[in-house]
Amino acid sequence: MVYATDYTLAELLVATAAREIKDGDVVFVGVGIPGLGAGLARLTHAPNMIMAMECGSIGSQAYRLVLGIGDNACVENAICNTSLWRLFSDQQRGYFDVGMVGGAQVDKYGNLNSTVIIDNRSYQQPKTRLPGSGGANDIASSARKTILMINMQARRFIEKVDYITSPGYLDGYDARERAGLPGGGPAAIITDKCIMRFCPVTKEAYVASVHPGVTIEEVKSLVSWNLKVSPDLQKTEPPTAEQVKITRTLDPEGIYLRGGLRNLTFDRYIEMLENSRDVLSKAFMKKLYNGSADRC
Amino acid sequence: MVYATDYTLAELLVATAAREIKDGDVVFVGVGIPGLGAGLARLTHAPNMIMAMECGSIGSQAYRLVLGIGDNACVENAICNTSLWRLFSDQQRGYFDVGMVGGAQVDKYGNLNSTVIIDNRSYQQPKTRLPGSGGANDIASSARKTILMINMQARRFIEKVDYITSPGYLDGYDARERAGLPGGGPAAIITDKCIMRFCPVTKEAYVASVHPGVTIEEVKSLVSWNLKVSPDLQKTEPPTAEQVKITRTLDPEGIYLRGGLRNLTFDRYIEMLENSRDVLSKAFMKKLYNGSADRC
Amino acid sequence: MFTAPEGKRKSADKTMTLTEAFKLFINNGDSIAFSGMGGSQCVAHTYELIRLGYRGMTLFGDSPCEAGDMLIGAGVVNRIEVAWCAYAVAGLGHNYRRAVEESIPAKIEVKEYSNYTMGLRFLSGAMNLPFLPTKSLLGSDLPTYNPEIKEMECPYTGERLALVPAARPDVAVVHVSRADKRGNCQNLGFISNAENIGRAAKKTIVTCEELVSTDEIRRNANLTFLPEYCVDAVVEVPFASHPWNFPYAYAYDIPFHAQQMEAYRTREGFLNWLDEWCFAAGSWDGYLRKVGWDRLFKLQQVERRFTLSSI
Amino acid sequence: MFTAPEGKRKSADKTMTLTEAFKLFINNGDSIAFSGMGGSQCVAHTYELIRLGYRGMTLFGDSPCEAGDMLIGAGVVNRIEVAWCAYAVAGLGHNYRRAVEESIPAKIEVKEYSNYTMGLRFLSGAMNLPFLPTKSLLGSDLPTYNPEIKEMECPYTGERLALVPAARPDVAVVHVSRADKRGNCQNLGFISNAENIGRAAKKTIVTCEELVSTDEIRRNANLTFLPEYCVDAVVEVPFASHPWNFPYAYAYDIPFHAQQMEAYRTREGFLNWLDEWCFAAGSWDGYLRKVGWDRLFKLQQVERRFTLSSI
Repeated sequence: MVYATDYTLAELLVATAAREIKDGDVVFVGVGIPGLGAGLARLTHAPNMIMAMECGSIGSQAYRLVLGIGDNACVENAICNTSLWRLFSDQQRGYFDVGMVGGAQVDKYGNLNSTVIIDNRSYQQPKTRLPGSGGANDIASSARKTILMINMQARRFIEKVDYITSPGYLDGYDARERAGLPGGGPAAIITDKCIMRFCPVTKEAYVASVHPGVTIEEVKSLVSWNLKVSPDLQKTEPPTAEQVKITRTLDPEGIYLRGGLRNLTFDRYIEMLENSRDVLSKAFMKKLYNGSADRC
Repeated sequence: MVYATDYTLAELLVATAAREIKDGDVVFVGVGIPGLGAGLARLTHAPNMIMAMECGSIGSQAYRLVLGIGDNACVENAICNTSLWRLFSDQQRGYFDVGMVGGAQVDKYGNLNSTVIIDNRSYQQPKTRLPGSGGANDIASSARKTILMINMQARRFIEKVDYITSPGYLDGYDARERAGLPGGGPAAIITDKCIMRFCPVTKEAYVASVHPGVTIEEVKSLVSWNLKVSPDLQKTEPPTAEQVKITRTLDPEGIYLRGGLRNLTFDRYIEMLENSRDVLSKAFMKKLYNGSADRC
Repeated sequence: MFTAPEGKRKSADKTMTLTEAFKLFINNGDSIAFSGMGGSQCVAHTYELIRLGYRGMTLFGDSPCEAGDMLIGAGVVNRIEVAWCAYAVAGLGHNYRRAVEESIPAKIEVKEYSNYTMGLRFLSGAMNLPFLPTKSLLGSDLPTYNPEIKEMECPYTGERLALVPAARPDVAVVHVSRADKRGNCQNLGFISNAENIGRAAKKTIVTCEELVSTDEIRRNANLTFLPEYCVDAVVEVPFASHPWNFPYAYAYDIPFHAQQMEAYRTREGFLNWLDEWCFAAGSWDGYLRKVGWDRLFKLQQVERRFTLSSI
Repeated sequence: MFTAPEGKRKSADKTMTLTEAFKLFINNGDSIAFSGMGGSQCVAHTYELIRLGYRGMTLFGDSPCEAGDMLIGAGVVNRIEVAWCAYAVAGLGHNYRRAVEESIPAKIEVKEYSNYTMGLRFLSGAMNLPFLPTKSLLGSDLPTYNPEIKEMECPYTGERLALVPAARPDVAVVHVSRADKRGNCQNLGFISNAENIGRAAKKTIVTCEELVSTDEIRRNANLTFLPEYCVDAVVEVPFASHPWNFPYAYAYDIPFHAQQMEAYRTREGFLNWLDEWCFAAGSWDGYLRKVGWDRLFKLQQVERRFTLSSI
């Protein structure tokens, strides 16, 4: 395993997200960094992974960057195109191993808020109206495990979120089970500074590893509660050279990796799609025919 | 309109069933005489009729006799192949205009039994175990109107059926509505002797017409309650020559019309299918292109 | 409380023989459900279950024919939750009748629903919900004799609703037009309750008329009604529904079926049939050889003349 | 009590223009729902509603983008029942934010659900059931602020369930890959909630990328997710989802969308956009001409390179 020496924080996060996925997992995928993580996993250690997208598409094999949860990339070479209700019912049935969820606020039990920042105002007329749950509540309720992705700021990591959009462990201990939620709850919070995991008993988040160059003091300063730290604190594993290379292939214009949407011209975009078709179809063929996945 | 002079009782019943169907109706169709009725309607006055079959097929245009509710004839040239639950949900939603139901016993409120003849024994160990509801209960519950088909015998037309498999008007008056049933209930009972309809207020069955050659006394003798008769009693309209001709084309071996299954050899059967493919596809083309249905 | 059941077996190649699949995933005493409705019946599967000598099983079904009547007659099943059991145009379910009326070969327990509400029970299981409401069954005698059908007043509208409990069979046996080795299933023609039976069950055995490549599945992804994560085993079993029809594959062999039904009128007739067509034939291949490949080919060929599908 | 609503309009030719369909079936104050999820958004339809000056509408949606944010900004909709509203990768829903945070252009009423439970609400309406149960929403704050989400104890298992009420919009607007004149609808690619929105609504307007013959529908009957009896009107509207993608038809025009989102950051920017792209353009054809057919053709052509479908 050759670790990359030259990589960005975004590329580290993509690799970290990818590592939460096992080969064969059914993964409820969104877009952005988690989506890239899923794409990366698919082209490295998890060739048999199945991506489920909210629009109702299952098992796509897209030769391009996924630009939305109902992008054509989601149906590209899919094994099944179905309805939203059916896809989410399959998740409620327990068929989805991993779900990736984000939010604007998180608390120590992994409850997420992506609905409203109330901030001394009201739910009806809040300080900031966020987009809302979308499928996040459902993923957090029913996926076998969820991976939360959120950047660290003291106003984001708070004792009690303004609104629980996506349930984590609620008040900790067995509160989640008592509420009747079928899914396993959060397995990790991947942040821009560290990875947190959850105590199996109290269900409180603790720091499991800090990213290269980040101190535990910095992490603690960005959390508004007294954050627990693993006695066996690790350094987050950096991405491998292969992971970085593939990540850049997946997002050649840096739309997610470098916020590159604003400067994307139509011609560059069409060119990106056409190149990507050729480059990624080759990458898939190589992986699928020479790699560990059975091609049947 | 030229009425047939030479026709069987079965052919009369087929024509009578066909007349209950309006052009454009969505009809929940079974097999046998009612199925032939639907097929006849489709090739005469109701070219835009849509047949729904329990297996999940909608709008078939079969160039052969339908030999089961999941026969290939049900999917032949269908407009939609779907699931059983979806088809029945569409019925519960109110999309199906007509449903045809049969049974072994019926009472004066059109409640049907196709489950058990108890006859002084028990539900668990009855005199005769019948096949059961199948989709009949659902059709009777939710179709906008149902047409019941049952042959007359005093032990079949009884005051109270042993078991209500398919609800008619229950105890009459508004009992059906109070039970919460969404469909309109029975519109007619087509028997081998007469057609009964239902009083709009009491919901009790009365004789609306007797078939050619049948007396009202004979009808009354075959019913174990004091059967009401319309003051305006009609003679059942005989089939037209065209109806009889088409009916015979639909069932050339008389499988339903003459109980012709028992003597059907494999070779005659294959030959029947092949002929029927040619004859019926021509009949459909003639109807659809020259008749009243838009072909788009 | 019911927690989400474990996912199905994960493998890029789930193919095996029918016997292997049954031995691996079906135990005596299990509850089982089959796909099909009229056509597409699981006939090969019924014969195999009988041949392997299973006992004490519970059948969840909508309107089973062979999979109801024959399994009862052979003593495999002693408890059924169904809407209907017979052979439709071909004949009555004499084994079912003998079991209920005369306890031959044994007493069976019967819980009755309608086709729709059995469909809802499978849907409910597929959705991991303990029940679903419906407007069927109200006012009828099905709830009178089946205490598992409950009624409730809607908390939103006050209207009356019947409730039916989820069906979650131990094993589902689903026969489809085509599947790949991973278990992605596609049908040409109706789906019956297959999509929900396959999801609701703890273990799901898929058989297909034709095994195809995953690329072929991907070319028509809108046809996939059961994705691989619902499936444990895949077996290619052509003509698995004979004498029934299978859409876009072969026509109904109703003359054969009529003959079979004639035999089933008596208990001896049925047992002789089993001896000859199930046990002596030894396997589904043996059955098909006995039916005759020329006859099967004719059923296939005549079906092709009716086919419009461009897929 | 809710009784089964009337069936839809019956006709062998339901085709008309978008303006005709809207004027015929949509009234001020109606509730409305649109198909699509990310891609396949009903964009042409959103512009047309705004152009026709509808007011006082309620939107039922899962995760509407244009059909949520623009209708709020244009003052068409003053009440929404949704799971989410923004433009995903392209940007935030500034009109939605302005309405909630600052009552610009007007106060709106919001009832929140999740994507799945909005899907269940449409399914529930499609099934003519007053509610459906789910295991989503439990433990979260969605029920805290939305009293229409009820909880119940399962009468079979005792487990906790959340209930959501049926959504039965006055009008559904469903955009599909192809349809015939009668209203039989087929999609290549995902279905989102279209199959249930189209069934649940009292009136259903279908638009399609391509009008096809009924024979073409019959050739692939397994693709039909909405049969004609659910449909009142059929309109052919190619590129109706631009700038969004439509599966197997055209790629996402994300550079266009990014530009549009930039304009929407301010209220003036949004109103200028409407003036230019909605009112001055005069019709969806006008909008497409303004986008440029060469650009649209490129989006279509690049999509073809990714396509495997054999249909």
